[in-house]
Amino acid sequence: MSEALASNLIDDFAIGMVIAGIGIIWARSLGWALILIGLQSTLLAGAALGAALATDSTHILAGAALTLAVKSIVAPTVLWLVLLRLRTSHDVQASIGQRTGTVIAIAMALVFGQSLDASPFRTAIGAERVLPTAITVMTMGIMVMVTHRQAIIQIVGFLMIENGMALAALTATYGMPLVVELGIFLDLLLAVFVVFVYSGRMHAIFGSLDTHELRTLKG
Amino acid sequence: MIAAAVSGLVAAPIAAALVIQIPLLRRFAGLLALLGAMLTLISAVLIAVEVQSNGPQSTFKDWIYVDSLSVVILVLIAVVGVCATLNSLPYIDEDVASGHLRSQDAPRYYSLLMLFMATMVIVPVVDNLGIMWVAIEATTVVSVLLVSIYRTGQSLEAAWKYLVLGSVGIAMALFGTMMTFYASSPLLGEGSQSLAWTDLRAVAEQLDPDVMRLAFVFVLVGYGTKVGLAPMHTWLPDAHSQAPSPVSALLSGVLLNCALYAVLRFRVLTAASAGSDYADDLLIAFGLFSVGLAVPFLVVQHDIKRMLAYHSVEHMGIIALAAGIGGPVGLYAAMLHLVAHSLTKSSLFMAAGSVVQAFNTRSMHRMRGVIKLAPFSGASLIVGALALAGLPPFAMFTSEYGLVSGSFSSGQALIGVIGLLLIALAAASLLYHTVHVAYGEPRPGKTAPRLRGATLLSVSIPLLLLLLVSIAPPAAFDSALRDAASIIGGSE
Amino acid sequence: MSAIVLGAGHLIAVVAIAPLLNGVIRSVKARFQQRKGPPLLQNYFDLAKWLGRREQLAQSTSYVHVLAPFGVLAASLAASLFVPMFGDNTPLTSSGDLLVLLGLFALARALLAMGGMDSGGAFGQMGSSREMAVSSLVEPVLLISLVTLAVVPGTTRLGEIVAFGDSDPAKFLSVGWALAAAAFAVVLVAETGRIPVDNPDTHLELTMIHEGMLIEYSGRSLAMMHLAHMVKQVLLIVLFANVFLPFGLTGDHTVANYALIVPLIAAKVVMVAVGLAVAESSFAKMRLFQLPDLLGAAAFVAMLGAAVTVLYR
Amino acid sequence: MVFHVERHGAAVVIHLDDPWVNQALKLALLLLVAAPLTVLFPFTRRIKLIFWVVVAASGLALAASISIVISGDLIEFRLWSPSPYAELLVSLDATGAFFAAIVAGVSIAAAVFGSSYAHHSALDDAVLPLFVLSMLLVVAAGNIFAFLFAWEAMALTSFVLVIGDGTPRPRRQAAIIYLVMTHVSSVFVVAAFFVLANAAGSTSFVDMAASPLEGQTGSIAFLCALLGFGTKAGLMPLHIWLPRAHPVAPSHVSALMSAAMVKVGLYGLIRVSFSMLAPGEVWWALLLIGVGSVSAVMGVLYALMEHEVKRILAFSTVENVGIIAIALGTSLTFRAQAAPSLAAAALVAGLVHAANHAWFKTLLFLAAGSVQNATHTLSLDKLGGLAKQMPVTGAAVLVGSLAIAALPPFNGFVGEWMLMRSLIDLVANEGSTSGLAGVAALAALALTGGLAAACFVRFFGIAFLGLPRSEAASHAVESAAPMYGTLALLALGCVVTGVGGPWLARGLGAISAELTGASGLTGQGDEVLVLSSGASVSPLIIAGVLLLLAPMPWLLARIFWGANHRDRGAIWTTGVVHRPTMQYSAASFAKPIRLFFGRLLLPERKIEVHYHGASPLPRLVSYTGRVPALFEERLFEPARVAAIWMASRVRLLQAGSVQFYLLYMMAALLVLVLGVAR
Repeated sequence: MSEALASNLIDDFAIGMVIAGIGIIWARSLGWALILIGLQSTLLAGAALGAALATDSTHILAGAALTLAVKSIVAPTVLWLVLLRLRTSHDVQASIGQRTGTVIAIAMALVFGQSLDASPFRTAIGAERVLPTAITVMTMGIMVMVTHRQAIIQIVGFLMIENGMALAALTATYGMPLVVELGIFLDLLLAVFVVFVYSGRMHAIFGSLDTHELRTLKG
Repeated sequence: MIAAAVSGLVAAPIAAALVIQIPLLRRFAGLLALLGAMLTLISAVLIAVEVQSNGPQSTFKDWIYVDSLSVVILVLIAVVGVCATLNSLPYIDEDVASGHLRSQDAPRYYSLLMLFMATMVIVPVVDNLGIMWVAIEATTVVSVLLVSIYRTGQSLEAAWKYLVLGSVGIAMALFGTMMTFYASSPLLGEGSQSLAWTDLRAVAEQLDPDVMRLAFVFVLVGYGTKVGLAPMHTWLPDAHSQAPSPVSALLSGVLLNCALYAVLRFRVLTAASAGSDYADDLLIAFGLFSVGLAVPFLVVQHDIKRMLAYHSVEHMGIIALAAGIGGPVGLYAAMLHLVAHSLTKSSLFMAAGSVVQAFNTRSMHRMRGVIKLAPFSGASLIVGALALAGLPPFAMFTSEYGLVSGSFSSGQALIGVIGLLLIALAAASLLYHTVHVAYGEPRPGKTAPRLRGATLLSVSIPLLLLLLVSIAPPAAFDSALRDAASIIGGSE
Repeated sequence: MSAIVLGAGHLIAVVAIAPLLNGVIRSVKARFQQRKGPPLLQNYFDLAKWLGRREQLAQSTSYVHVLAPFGVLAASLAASLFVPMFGDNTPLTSSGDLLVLLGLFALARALLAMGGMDSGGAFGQMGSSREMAVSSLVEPVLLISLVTLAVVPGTTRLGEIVAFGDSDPAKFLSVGWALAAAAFAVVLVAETGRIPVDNPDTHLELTMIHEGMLIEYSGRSLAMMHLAHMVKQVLLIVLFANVFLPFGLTGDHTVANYALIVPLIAAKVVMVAVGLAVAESSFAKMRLFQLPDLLGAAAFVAMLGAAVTVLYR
Repeated sequence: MVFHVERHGAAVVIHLDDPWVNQALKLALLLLVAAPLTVLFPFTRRIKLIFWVVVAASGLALAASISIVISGDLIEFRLWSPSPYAELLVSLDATGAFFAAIVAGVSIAAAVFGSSYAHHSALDDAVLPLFVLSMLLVVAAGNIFAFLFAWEAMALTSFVLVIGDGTPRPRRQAAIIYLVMTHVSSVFVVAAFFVLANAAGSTSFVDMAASPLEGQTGSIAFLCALLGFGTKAGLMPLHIWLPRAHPVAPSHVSALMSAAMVKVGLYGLIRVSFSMLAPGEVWWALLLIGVGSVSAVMGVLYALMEHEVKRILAFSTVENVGIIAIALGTSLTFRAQAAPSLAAAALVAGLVHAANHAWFKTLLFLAAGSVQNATHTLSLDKLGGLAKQMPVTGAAVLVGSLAIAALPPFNGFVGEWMLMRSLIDLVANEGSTSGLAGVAALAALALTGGLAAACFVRFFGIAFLGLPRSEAASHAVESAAPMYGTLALLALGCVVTGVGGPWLARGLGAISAELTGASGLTGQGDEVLVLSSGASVSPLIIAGVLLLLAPMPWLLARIFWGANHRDRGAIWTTGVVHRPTMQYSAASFAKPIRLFFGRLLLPERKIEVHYHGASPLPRLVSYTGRVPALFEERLFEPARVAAIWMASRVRLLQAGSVQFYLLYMMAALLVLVLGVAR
């Protein structure tokens, strides 16, 4: 397809990822959050696909496939399994309210869109807005980790950060070398596995997944 | 030759980790682990000899690149690794006996220990910064499992924080790495060579400075989290205090070095492309802040392992400070301090570990008169503390002297003096606590724990090595440090 | 040679005069108190009597008690060699100055106090304690007041100070001089162990300082101690008479000249002594713990004198 | 990459063609390094070989340094270099050699005494030579690294000696306070040296002396040096560690610390302010004079308030350091006023007093040790009458007390005479500010003299005169030969250096030439000490006169009244039976002074009267009085509390919530990113 079309495609996917991120912050049920992160990852894969088609480079294609496999299928599923296994409440516990969070998220999206100029990132395919978008997604992920309390949704936030970076990598820098990509996904899998183990233990010890239980080590 | 050594380096611990899981061999887990660690050490030494005699080496189609900087880090990992494994034998037995550790967890512990070592030794020998990132992230995942080996709430908490903060931080580092790739790919193409240190180093001057600046920021914050630079250090005291003491020794002694190693590599690239002042100012800022922030936590501290952990924060800050001050003296001092800190801190953690087991508490208020009850542990605590406080004849005195003299000769006198003042305060509080622990009147009815040979060896070997490099540093050691310093300095 | 003669002269004179001068003061006081008082020469009789007596020691005393009187007397006598008694020259000009003089006084005092403490009786120790406390306040005043005189001529040798003062009274007599003299006068009272600081005529434990230290002494030791005390007294008086009022003292060292000078000195000394007696009889004994006010005032005056001399030299 | 030092291994090789001074010094250093090995073997430990090794080494060092002090030439050799930018360079000039001589001399006495002194462990024995070695290395240091290395080693070894086995608690506390204060203070030493080195462009002391620093940076260097070295020397208010740490160590170590180590601190001050700083502002000097005066007066006052022998001695060390500081300040004032010969005189005064203080402070601390051996207590109120049971010790302490009270003809007097004379010159010299300072310092010095006399009359009178105040004291016996032999020799030294003062002072000509470029003395080689201002004194003649006059009364009385008859009787106590408890106690002796100086000491007293039920007669009246340690309670304690409070506030950052930790990380990232994006 034509580069212009590809770049528009990437832009749209990126915007979609931001909206998904806002959705995650808005979401009040862990289930929804998991679905939305899966969606976001799929959008990322789409963006990757776009980049791959635009530059017909195979390893971005592989990256897109891995993203689809690991981030939008495996990771959400594992976390879903945790929820099922532990039968805890699916309500999101956040330290700031639904609306405030969303407003802040949107504000962040706008601020970053402007403040952080993309000058050093003249991407090969001219998707100018992509890097600010990527950083916005990352920051939203951090926001989720900071404001939300359950272990599960913190991991969701972490996945958002990963998505943001992957977006930046894919579009801005042709993606990483394949070996590195493989390593990254391997680590991601391991991390998710560790989370799977820990959330089990955490529930066993504290009877919930609320990370506010984890505040005994001080000073 | 070098290929064989490197493959031995990585293969030995992994093999050990696997063999340990064979049902019949589980009860020899400790010894097998020790064997694996020994083999690692041997290969590390072989590599070191090779590099020091014939200069930097690359192999495996240039995926592996070893120079003096790598060698310093590598040998430290191997030595401390052996000592920690040796120290684990009595430590884990004791824990199993006292019921702190489930007996079926012991083999798991040793396997994880070996994997941990494997992931760590990969870091300094790979040529590709991307793979290096993967290895460092892997160290996080593995060591997290080691931290939570006791299935208590607190160890879980520490592990969780370590995992979350470590992963987020490392993600930042990944972003920085991507930017480096972005900056280099126009010059080197999209292949893996665009993240290969050797190739990057060659074209470093042509990398886009704006991108490299941004990249270095992300790398510094990202790897800085693993280094334990304030304010990203918050996971460190928890993890280091909750982990089994041998693991604490590894975490504090060498894992921090691995992350710092990554930062230093990136510093070279950034300095080459965007001018050294930029990177150095950031290092100085973080270093000074880390030293300063550690002080209040050291002044008021009850948990001996947390105290040691905060000292790791402080000393990583010192190394960053020295590296940032730069110049031949500053960089040499940084390397010397790095070595001295690894040896001292690992020995201290293992000594503290035996004391903690003997008194069954980590609170220094309930830990008195160690030198009367357990003379060896008490004495090594005191010696380690004096070394850590930078008193002669120990090497940290020389390195801190180098820091100040470097700061003056590079026109950053005030930074040097402020740094030294903070260091002195930290050291003073360390001495204050340690002296009370070692010399106080022991609680009535406390009985002397029996000293295991393995503990004695594992605690005293690093101290003896420290004395060696402090008083009569071998020529090879000196030249290795010089080369490492010149590598960080950016002059090949 | 002449130094030895002069030195001998100093020693003989001071030993000979000291009891008499003390007698003078006592009888003047007696007059003021409407008493007849002892004869002028009473002190000589006392000394002779004590020298003849057997000596009584407490069991607990050590050699310090026995040797102290020799040291005290020797120090006081040695001090006399640094005081310009006859005119503007001292026997040991090059080997000492006012600092040595004060040092010797301090030596005598320290030995006296140690002797007083040796027996282990509370009175002696009380006397020593008070003596040392008072002297620690007195010494700065002595020093500063004498230094004030030394600043302008730029020498610390008392003889040269006298010579300077006599040759150039205009320079010598300054505000600083007046203040120093006043301070020194106060110290004179304190150092010679008189009312309002001490009371030489009583053995009432609440009041006594000097007598307390001597309480265990008897026989020859007591004689030496008393003599030393009187020597010190006469030296201080002579110091005041000659150094603060150094007029008509210079001249070549001929017998004729001495024949002129000595009576003048004698007159001044007696005047000072009488003044001392008058002062003593016109005050009441102070409580020990009010002394800092008196001596502190003296110290202040002395410092003021020195400061004035420094600022308006 | 280039370093300014090329690394070389240990290089203490004794070449036979070296001058003997080098050889002696190197041999001494080697002996001291090797000495600790002798505690490893039972036999050598039993014969206390280590002490005799220390004696031998110190003897060599003493001989070498004395010859350097006289000849005034400089010896230099490299010891060792642990890293490319640092080497231990030994270079000993007259100034350093003078202090090396003090250190060596004191350590000879301490070692001989220590060999038969019971209050110390094998570890103490092993560390002693290293302590001596580090002190020698400090004064022999030729560059900043060597100095700091030895300086910190000195702190470390003395800490080990002070803490011993860490019990009882006060000992531990003292050791910790000492370690912490000295460690923090050394930062200022480092700063001072590097400021100077930065200006001189070299870290070698010779080069730094070649281009002395002046002006604003000079003031910074001076203040840093004052803080750093003042702590080690025990100048108020940085002294608080000293009266805690010195007394708790074994007596021979106390002697080393009090008589030698504080001098090493003063050496640093001299080295910086005389040879590395150009003649600078007058206010440096006046500041030093002020600090010295405060230390002298308050030091001796606190000494008077103490009841424990070694604490009295420690506070008197503060006093004497203050006196030396006054001398240095006076010399610096003259230096700033470009009056080199007067400066030289004042400097020599300070040095002479430093040497003499080494004599009598060693004597007194060692005597305290033998008293402790004999009576197992050091509290004045449990002692008494020791002059009879321990005649040699008693006589030695008597001499030492007279000497430390600066009474003629003992050695304390010479230095104070020169100092007072210099101050009088300062008053007579032009410059009204310095003149007034001189007057104040004179008054302070005179006050100090009087109080010191009181203090040591009390010390000797309570402990050695009167009646024993406890069982232990009444059964005391004279200590072993090496111990009282040392004391006797030291007492002799106090007399000899007293009457030999002129020769000693003239012997320091090389130093005053080195540091002030002039000689303060114009005397020829006879017994009269003549200052350049013309003033003169002759302790020898004074001593002769005293010796001549002392027996006179005895002689005359014997001639005219015949032999003296003494008989012993009871003490006169108004008739009641005398008991030792009737004696004045240490507290009651000091009471008048406590009241006279109440405004400075702020003493506190509490009197409780307990009655039998309703009866008006008191059953028991309890009196408790204490003199607060002002600087500790009004300055350091509040500072400590404030620091702890602030620390505990900062610790709230680590509140345990991972969300907050993430925020910190992001804050850091955000600040940097936005900082870069600009």
